[in-house]
Amino acid sequence: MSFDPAALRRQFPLLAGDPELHYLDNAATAQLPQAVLDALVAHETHARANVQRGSYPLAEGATEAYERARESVRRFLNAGRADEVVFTSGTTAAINVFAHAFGARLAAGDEIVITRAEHHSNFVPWQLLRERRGAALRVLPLAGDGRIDLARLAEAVTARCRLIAITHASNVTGALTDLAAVVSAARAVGARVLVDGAQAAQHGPLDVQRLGVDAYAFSGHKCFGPNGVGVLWVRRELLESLPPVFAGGGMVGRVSLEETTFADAPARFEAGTPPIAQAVGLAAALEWMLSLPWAEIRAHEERLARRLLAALAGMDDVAILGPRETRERLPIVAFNLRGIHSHDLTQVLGDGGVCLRGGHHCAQPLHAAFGVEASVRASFALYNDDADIDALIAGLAAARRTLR
Amino acid sequence: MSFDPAALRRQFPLLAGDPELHYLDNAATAQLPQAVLDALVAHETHARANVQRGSYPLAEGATEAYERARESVRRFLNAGRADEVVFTSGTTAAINVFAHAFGARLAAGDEIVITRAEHHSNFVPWQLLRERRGAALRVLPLAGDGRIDLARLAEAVTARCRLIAITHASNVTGALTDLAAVVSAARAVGARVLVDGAQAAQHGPLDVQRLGVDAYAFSGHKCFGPNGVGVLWVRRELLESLPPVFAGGGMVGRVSLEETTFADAPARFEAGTPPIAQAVGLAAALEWMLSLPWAEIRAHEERLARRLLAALAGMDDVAILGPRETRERLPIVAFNLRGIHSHDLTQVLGDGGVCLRGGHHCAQPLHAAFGVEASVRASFALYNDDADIDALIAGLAAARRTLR
Amino acid sequence: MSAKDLYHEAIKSLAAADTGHGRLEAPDGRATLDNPLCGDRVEMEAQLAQGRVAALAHRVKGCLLCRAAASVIGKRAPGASAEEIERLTADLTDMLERQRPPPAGWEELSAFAPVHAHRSRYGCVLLPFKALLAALRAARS
Amino acid sequence: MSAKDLYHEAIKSLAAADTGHGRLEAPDGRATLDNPLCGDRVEMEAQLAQGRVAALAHRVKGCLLCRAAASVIGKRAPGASAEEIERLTADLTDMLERQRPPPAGWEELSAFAPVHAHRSRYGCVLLPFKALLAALRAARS
Ligand SMILES: Cc1ncc(COP(=O)(O)O)c(C=O)c1O
Ligand SMILES: Cc1ncc(COP(=O)(O)O)c(C=O)c1O
Repeated sequence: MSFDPAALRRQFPLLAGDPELHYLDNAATAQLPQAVLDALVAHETHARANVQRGSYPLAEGATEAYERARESVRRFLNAGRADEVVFTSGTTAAINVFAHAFGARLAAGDEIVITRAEHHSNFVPWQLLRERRGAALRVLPLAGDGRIDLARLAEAVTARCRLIAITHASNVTGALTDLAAVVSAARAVGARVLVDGAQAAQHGPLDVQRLGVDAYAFSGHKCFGPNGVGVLWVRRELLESLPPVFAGGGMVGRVSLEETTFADAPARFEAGTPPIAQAVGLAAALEWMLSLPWAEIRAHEERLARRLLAALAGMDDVAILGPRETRERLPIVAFNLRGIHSHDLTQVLGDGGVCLRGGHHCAQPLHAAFGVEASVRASFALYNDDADIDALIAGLAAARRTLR
Repeated sequence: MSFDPAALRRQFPLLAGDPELHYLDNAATAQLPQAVLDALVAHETHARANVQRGSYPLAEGATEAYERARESVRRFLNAGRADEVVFTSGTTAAINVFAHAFGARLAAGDEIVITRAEHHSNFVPWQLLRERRGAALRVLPLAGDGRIDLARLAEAVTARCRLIAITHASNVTGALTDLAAVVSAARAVGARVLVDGAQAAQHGPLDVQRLGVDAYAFSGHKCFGPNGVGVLWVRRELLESLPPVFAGGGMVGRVSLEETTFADAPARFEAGTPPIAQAVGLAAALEWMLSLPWAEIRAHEERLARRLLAALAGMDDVAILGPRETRERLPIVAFNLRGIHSHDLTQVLGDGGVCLRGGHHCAQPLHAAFGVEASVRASFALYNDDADIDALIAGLAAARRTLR
Repeated sequence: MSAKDLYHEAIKSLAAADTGHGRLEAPDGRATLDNPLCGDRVEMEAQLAQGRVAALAHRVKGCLLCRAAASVIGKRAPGASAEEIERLTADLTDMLERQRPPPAGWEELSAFAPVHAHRSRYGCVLLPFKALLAALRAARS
Repeated sequence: MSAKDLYHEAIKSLAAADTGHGRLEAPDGRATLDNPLCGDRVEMEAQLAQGRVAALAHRVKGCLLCRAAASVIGKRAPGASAEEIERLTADLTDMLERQRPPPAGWEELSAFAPVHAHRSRYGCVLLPFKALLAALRAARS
């Protein structure tokens, strides 16, 4: 398959319907292709039923669709087994479930390593765990280039370390994490590695086996799927050992007044009616992604990032957060315009159809490390093109006029 | 508006597309009307963006749609304030969030009253809380008629009682709970009341203020809305006092390495990207429900339940679980056919297009009280009619032939 | 695939025969397994001699498929080794999932071929086999 | 409603004037408030005399709207009672949400009328007022 961003763009009804829209907020949420919308609508109009407990054909069909969705996730992650895939409502829920389940066996003094680059969703759950269980947090700082300072791993990962919870890529700087270094530091002390893949998943299929990590979390809505669904993948042997977090229908064995036994994973972690239609939609999104030519898409996304970085580097009132090169980064670029507040800037840009997010992007510790409160962020997906960058650059000029 | 079940049925694409389908598993999941599907598709094709942190028009629009959805829930529940409405992924998540938040302040020896009629989703979370906090559980038994024995309230609700967690209606017997009695027992000792409204919400708008309860949980998919969204409503003064459960983007104030402050409710309980499109779809479902003539619908549903109950009462190999009259019940009827296992029965019925659920319906303690493992359940919604009952009765005859 | 195909006479008579129903006086191992989806329960007891099933007995609260499967076990398992039961269970799973032929020597299991079309019922057929495996494990440890 | 309408000269000169910026030597009350959505922060200090604002000073890390609002406070709040500030904040909220006229005596606030079309920015305008209210509460207790 050969790759043409304009052809891809036409597959997205929201973008196709508004040629003047320059959607550059993909790190917050990606748009939804027609194929996924069709899968959602088809499910609701032909296959809607509750799963797992029905033996009439409609319910059997819904259950099979739901379990097939698990298999699509397995393929996307190249996980060893589909029963390592837990459906959640999103990355945040996935990380919190893991923090509660894994945390249940921690003792006071056990250590968890996180980093300053984390999204609040992979930061605050560990602070809450610290309060709940008395575990200690060690926070890897940023290096001079704005990447996580992995040179400090050896020092941060002590014999008491039980877990490293780290992002695959920063949702602000776009910097990718060298997970091989993280995994080997963890292995050296017998610790586990949980990866926040919320950003990485949008940019192509993954390989959790090759990465060698123990758990991986991502959201449907950021990789061209529906809202309200996400994935917690956990290596089977670890997943089997974890206790349930939320309880309810579908995750029990036998329930009596005195005591209750729990179902095997993944059911044990899917209390209540799961997001069935959303899982089916996510599967459609992932299958769609699996069909795309990722080498070409990555090259295209990288070219866009490089062009924007170069343009911004040529403006003397712009400060970029983090790395300025495209090596080992996602096409996410955060910056500030001197003397202009990020929300004023995104307001003016939005006026011209250029959709950028301003604020702290749920990464206050990272912003604090850069000495700022907030930034504006342009994040590219496979359907963006040079016209989007043109519009952004024109928008910056307009903002300078309007806001100064 | 005058009420015609056939006209309503035509509004549901799955039912309209298959005239031979007799969908009687509404207690597990209700079907989705075209209006809700349209709202979902419109949102994804014209308004998809992340909420709360964006100031470009698309994001502002998505945020407003999401907050308007909160207002629709408020209207449906007749709650005092929209900011008492927390969006969750479903009833089960809502109850678990409440159990964690409310449970955080319980001390060993504090008591929680639940009942034998609860769905596992309002039973097992309290068992887990018992383990976590050392709280004691008191379980109201069933009375001779299969309803919750509220005559035992006085005995079960002691001065140590902090919470009564009780279902508005059994998902097996259909019996409605006299919440006024529950609320007054709770008030007498200063305890709170959480109601599991998963079943009740399908049968018309509610009035939490008149009910006088403190918290109410329900699911979108059971009241003609999407999967993957639910509601936890909590009286403002109580909600404000509760600590967060899951942490992440959108629910914090200021995050630093040392300490983190939390946003006000409801944001405090909505960590991560919420189910935006699903909340919008749920709002469409609830607005659709609010437009319907409920007195007529209730009379219709009651007539169907009465007819089925009468037909079953005339079969000498049938045992009905719980009350046999339609007073204070939802149109849900669970029963067993002597010598025939519920799953064999639903399999044969399903073959004839009659969709019934077999099994324990996530209510093992209730089934145990009736001395059975499982049952089959017919549950009616507003689009069902006599043809569905005819097909069910014919299916029972066919099952007797096939299975004996 | 209709329910009539599922509930043919062979299945019904296997279930009715209930071969192996009961209790052992002195089992070497026992196991009780639940199907969490429906509350079904299989209790299985076994005696081992030289690594082979010398005697077994089961009590099943379950559907026709589950009872029929237990009945096949009651008829065929005595004399089999634990390894044979393990292989057999894998073969049966393959038969259900991938329409493979029934395991050799256990021809009665071909009665379950139509279950292939009903994934939600695989567990009903497999539960007695899993209970037997668990009982044998218990007997050996 | 375009961003040009939002960022008209009146708003920009209010923000540039930054009236009231600074610190007090001996404030009776102080408060620091954050906007959780963007990390903006307003620090407000106040002195009270006979229930009225005798002096105030603020430091704002925030957007143009937030800084302009703080500047209006710096100009108009001295002399007002805590009750007046409370009523005023409610009136301002009404102006934003329901396009009501600006509160009497605080005509500068009409500069914020175009914010009505941008719900996500209401918080930017209101933050300094909420900080002032919090500082006054602190001063009285
Ligand atoms: C009474 C009752 N409570 C709770 C639930 C759980 O709802 P959900 O599965 O949507 O979380 C259900 C339905 O399954 C129910 O019927
Ligand atoms: C790096 C990272 N982690 C976690 C999240 C949280 O994802 P969600 O909001 O979908 O739960 C996000 C996005 O918001 C993110 O960018």
